[in-house]
Amino acid sequence: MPSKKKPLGRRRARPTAAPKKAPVQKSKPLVAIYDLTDCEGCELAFVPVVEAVAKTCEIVEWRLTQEKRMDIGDRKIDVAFVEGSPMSAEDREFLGKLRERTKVLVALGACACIGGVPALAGTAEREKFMSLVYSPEYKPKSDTPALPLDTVVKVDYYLHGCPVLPEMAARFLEQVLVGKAPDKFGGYPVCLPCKAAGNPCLLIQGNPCLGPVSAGNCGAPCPTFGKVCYGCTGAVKGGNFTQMRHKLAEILGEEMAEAHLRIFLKDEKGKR
Amino acid sequence: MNMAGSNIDRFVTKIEGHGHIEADFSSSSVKLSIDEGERLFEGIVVGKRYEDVHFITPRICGVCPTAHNIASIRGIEAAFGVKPTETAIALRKAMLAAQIVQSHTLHLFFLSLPDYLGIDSATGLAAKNPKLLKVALSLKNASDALLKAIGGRQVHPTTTIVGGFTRFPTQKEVEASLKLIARTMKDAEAARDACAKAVGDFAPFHRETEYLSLDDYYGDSDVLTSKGEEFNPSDYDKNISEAVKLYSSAKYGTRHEHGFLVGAMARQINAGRRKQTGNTFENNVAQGEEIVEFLAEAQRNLEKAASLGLKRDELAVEFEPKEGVGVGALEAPRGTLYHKFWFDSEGFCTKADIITPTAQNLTNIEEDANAILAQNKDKSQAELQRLLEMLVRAYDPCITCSVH
Amino acid sequence: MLPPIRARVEDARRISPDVIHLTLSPERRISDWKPGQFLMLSALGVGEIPVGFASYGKKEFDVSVRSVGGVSTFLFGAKRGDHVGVRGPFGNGFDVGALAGRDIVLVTGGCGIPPFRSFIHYLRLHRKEFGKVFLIYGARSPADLLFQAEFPDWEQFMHVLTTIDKPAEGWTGCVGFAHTRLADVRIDKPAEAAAILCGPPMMYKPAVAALLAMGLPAERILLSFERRMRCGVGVCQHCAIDEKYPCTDGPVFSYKAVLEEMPDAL
Amino acid sequence: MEAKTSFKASLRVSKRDIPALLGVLKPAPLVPAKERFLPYEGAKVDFDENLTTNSPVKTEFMPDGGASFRFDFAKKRVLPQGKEPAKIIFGVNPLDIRALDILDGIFLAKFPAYAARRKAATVVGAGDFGKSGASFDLFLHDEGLDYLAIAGSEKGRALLSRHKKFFRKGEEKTVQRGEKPAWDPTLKGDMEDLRKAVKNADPSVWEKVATEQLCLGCGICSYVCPLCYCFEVEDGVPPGAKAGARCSRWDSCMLASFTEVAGGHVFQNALPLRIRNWYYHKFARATSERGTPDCVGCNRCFHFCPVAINFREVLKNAAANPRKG
Ligand SMILES: Cc1cc2nc3c(=O)[nH]c(=O)nc-3n(C[C@H](O)[C@H](O)[C@H](O)COP(=O)(O)OP(=O)(O)OC[C@H]3O[C@@H](n4cnc5c(N)ncnc54)[C@H](O)[C@@H]3O)c2cc1C
Ligand code: SF4
Ligand code: SF4
Ligand code: SF4
Repeated sequence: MPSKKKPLGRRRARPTAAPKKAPVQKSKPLVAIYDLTDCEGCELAFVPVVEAVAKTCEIVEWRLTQEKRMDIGDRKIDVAFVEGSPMSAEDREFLGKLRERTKVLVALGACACIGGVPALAGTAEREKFMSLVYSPEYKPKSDTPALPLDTVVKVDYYLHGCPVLPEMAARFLEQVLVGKAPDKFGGYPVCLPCKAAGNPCLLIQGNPCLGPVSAGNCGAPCPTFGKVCYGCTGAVKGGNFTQMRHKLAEILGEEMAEAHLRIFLKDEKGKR
Repeated sequence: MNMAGSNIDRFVTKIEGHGHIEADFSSSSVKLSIDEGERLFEGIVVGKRYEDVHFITPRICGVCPTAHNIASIRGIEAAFGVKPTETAIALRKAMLAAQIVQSHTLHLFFLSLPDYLGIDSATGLAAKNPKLLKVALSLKNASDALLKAIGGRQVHPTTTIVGGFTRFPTQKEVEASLKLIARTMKDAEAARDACAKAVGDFAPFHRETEYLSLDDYYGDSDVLTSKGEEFNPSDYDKNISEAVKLYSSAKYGTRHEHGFLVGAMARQINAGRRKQTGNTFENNVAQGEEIVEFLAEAQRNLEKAASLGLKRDELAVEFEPKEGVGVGALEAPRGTLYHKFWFDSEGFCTKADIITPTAQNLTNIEEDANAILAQNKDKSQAELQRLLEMLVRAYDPCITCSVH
Repeated sequence: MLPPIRARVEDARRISPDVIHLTLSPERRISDWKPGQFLMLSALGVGEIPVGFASYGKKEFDVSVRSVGGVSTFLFGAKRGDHVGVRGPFGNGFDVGALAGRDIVLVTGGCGIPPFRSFIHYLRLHRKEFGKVFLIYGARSPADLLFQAEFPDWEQFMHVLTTIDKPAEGWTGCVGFAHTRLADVRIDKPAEAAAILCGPPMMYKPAVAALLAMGLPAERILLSFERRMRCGVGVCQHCAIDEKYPCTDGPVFSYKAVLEEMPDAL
Repeated sequence: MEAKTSFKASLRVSKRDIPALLGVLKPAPLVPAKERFLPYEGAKVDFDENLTTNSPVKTEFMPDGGASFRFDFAKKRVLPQGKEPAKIIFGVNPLDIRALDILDGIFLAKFPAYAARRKAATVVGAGDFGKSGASFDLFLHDEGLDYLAIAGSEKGRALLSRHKKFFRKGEEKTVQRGEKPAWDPTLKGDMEDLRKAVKNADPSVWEKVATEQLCLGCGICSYVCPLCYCFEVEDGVPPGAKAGARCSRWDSCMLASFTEVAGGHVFQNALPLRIRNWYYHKFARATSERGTPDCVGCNRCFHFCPVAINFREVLKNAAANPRKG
């Protein structure tokens, strides 16, 4: 009984949504690179990347290479990479403003993603260390520990690594520039490239390797060269931290195992 | 920008890290203030096992991580009494040399040379002198490749451990590296000549100071001073002091209550390869020359390592951690770097002291800046500001290092 | 993995805020496909994804792609005259032979409708072979109901029952998840009827329960599975469920087969 | 390669001469068992039959990140399949050769890049011929001080005749390669029983691996297995380059990302489910597809597992604990 009269759902004359043609983009996408408190290793790793994609985008701000800021008018920045951790009111204000004029904000490197090595000093430790390192009258420039960017502003993508791997950064930049949503890093652990390289396993030899819970996008340089992985490329998706802790505790003892995990990794609960 | 209600000018300089100059042009006094957040590495390493210490300290600086890495390792080795094999030492030296080439290249081409050539940035360099940019990139690529071949990664090495290495490069890799060096040598020479030409006779001021450097860049020697003194690097704390300044998150090195200079120029002066003229801008010429010297040094050490056979059983020597104190000193790209660690009997770090070249130079930079103002009274404020910025850059200060 | 065949985008229309409808003509003819089969659609340099045929015919065909991730977002920006790669057809599709003569209930939600459009095209050509046909279609919001413009045409020969998840302004139709509209389906002999489901993972359990309650037999409740797929030819193992490969043995399975051979699949 | 099981061979090479042979082979051979040869001097040349290397033989034919085909990115055209460089893989253990039999069956027809790599390679097996599969060009059957050289293909015969001086003629022998899978499931009964055991195992079997046996979910057991061949597809275009390749990356069903679909739903999010899938693939799905499990018993998965999970024990446990109810 095909009923023609009574529509069973509401119909609506349907304009075929959205403009038919996206406006042709004449100018190149604008890319900017900033740094906060950090070691600048990621920026360095970025030099060859930028060189490779220089033709497809315009680098508008990069303090390391420019004396004067370029005037980009009120155009928005398409992709901003921020390296390092905010540690002061000034930093936080800068990030807030940057967020407003940036389409895609990327945390570049371990410091920006999770606070990096400097974040190993928390608020309590900082007070203690501060008096060790500086004089009692000294007033710190920083008012927080090294914070991940996303404690201050919304971050669109995370490019982990200490330092970030040029190949990884290149692929990422290339993808955002073509309009492809970039790969999500951290789908497979360091053990994958490690085994693809045919390495003997350090864990089996009794060394505290974090390969099983760390993202393998780095390509496993450390285990390949016989050094344990510290997980500087971030945690692998669904990493089994409970078991990793057990295994590490066998090797290092419980307390040290925790400390070892903390150097570069946030665990499954986002705790560092 | 002129701060409201004061006659102090603050301007930001293009350097590695965050810092700015505060100049009071009316009274000719200049302060260099470092704004980077305190990172407290000397605290962070406390309580860490020795093998984590030298993985953590390179994160002080991404521009000279190898220097920090090796300095830490040498400090730890001194504390435990470890003597690595000859091959390991040769390879470490090659890494350090490559690090110096890499760091100098970045500094000269990205930061300093554009000053002399009157352009704003490295991108400007691409437009104005693409040949020179090619030279820069070739040197950067070569030093990256060397560091990667020996250290496993170009930033933050991973093969180096206390006692030696986890892996030696293969004979093939060494041969490839040597070929690469041979190919790059003419670019190094071009870089050196470009520096000499760019700086030319630029000498807006002269001021006498003391120059400090290790006799041997790997640190197996005394520290020499241009005043003819010598001291053992492990006595650094008796010979140089670090002062906390309330306006800066970095400490300021002094000796006999005055500033002193470390770095390329100091190394060359103490080695008798450069005359003392008191013109700090010559540091950039010295850096250019060092690019050639250290590329050759990397070559010599790689050849030596290869001739020793890169034997697996010489990778690393065995040792037991023990209670002790050790100082590791070496010539980092920007000057003498000291790492001192205290360990307990199980190899856990109980205390650390790190003195970076930039921190040592800070007092001298301020003294030079004041001299520039005093010796250039006829110049406009804008010109003076420019001179001051160039001066700071000529030192190649690494702010990240100085605030560790 | 064989390389894809190059295909030209003959038409590209955005048919909802996040779905693009492409008409593709491959440079080399691909084998005939059945409704419910799928192909691997790729953009060279970007990646490859499985999508269902959204039309039925010979040389040219349609696909509808929802922008959800890497490849689909890139394809969402495709324009007429662009080139993409196609590989297929893959999978078993709906067994139109076995469905002949029966009343059929199609249940879909979200971006599960494209294969049904292919079936509807087939139905139009072979209308006499089937009994009553109902399309139950749930979407997040009115704007997400794909192919609305074609509903009047479809309603000439079948029933279209729509619903949206949450009340929305200007929407006077049904509100609720897709399976709730099964109550409006009137079939004379449910035991002889068949149903096909294609939609988001969470739709299957309640919809199957409702169909069983209506009296449809498990062997004629067909489920089209969406799984991660990389090769389309039963090698890469991503889609495998127990001993079955949705890409070669599926993606369409009867509920009976699911119960017997992959009990944990839902 | 010849599918027959009985071979005649008369040429022998002394173990002492292997290093010299390796030195003259062209192209320079890949020696998966290199660790055991080094240094090349000396008479001690030994191939461990069960476990010669960390790397399974799939590494050569389905390498991590290997290109399936290349394309011109700008013109959006697939480029013709190039020629693969010739290589000699020397000292492949017999179980890996058996694994190659299975891999060939899966990939040769469906994967032109695999076929091209296979075609360009010369596989020289070594060890106990009785355990070997058929996918070798030359096999060096261990006979104490000597190897008996068994040619399995034209390529193998050509290699023998090119390097005549290393091989001396002895009396002709007939040797049998293993017909039945050499794999020993340590269970009574055959592959079909094993399949049923895995299918019917109680979920607690897999949970036990995850919790009591501390499985890390790292996937090492997949990477090192010659018959774990699941892959992820990734397009690689170096920045600024005009050409790129569609590459297959290794993957593992032990990883959470393996069954993730758009929108973030993960079908096998719990580790015990992923462990189950690993066993299911090898011992149930593969057996129902081809009659043999995707396992040759090389033991690598056990040997390289950081927490030493022994698959044989798990299988025994599965057989002993059928699903309740
Ligand atoms: C048989 C079948 C038919 C499909 N038909 C359609 C259709 O007609 N229209 C439509 O819009 N979508 C359809 N899908 C879903 C579509 O394949 C996914 O939305 C798409 O793969 C997402 O890929 P991505 O790269 O954009 O997303 P990402 O999130 O970046 O995904 C990463 C990768 O995971 C894989 N993946 C993610 N989600 C899925 C998924 N659901 N199925 C398979 N692989 C996945 C993809 O290969 C993808 O490259 C179908 C899926 C299957 C299995
Ligand atoms: S060495 Fe580390 S990364 Fe490599 S397999 Fe073992 S645990 Fe994994
Ligand atoms: S192996 Fe580990 S420590 Fe090394 S680069 Fe990768 S994630 Fe970082
Ligand atoms: S023993 Fe383990 S590694 Fe070897 S084939 Fe079987 S499952 Fe794979």
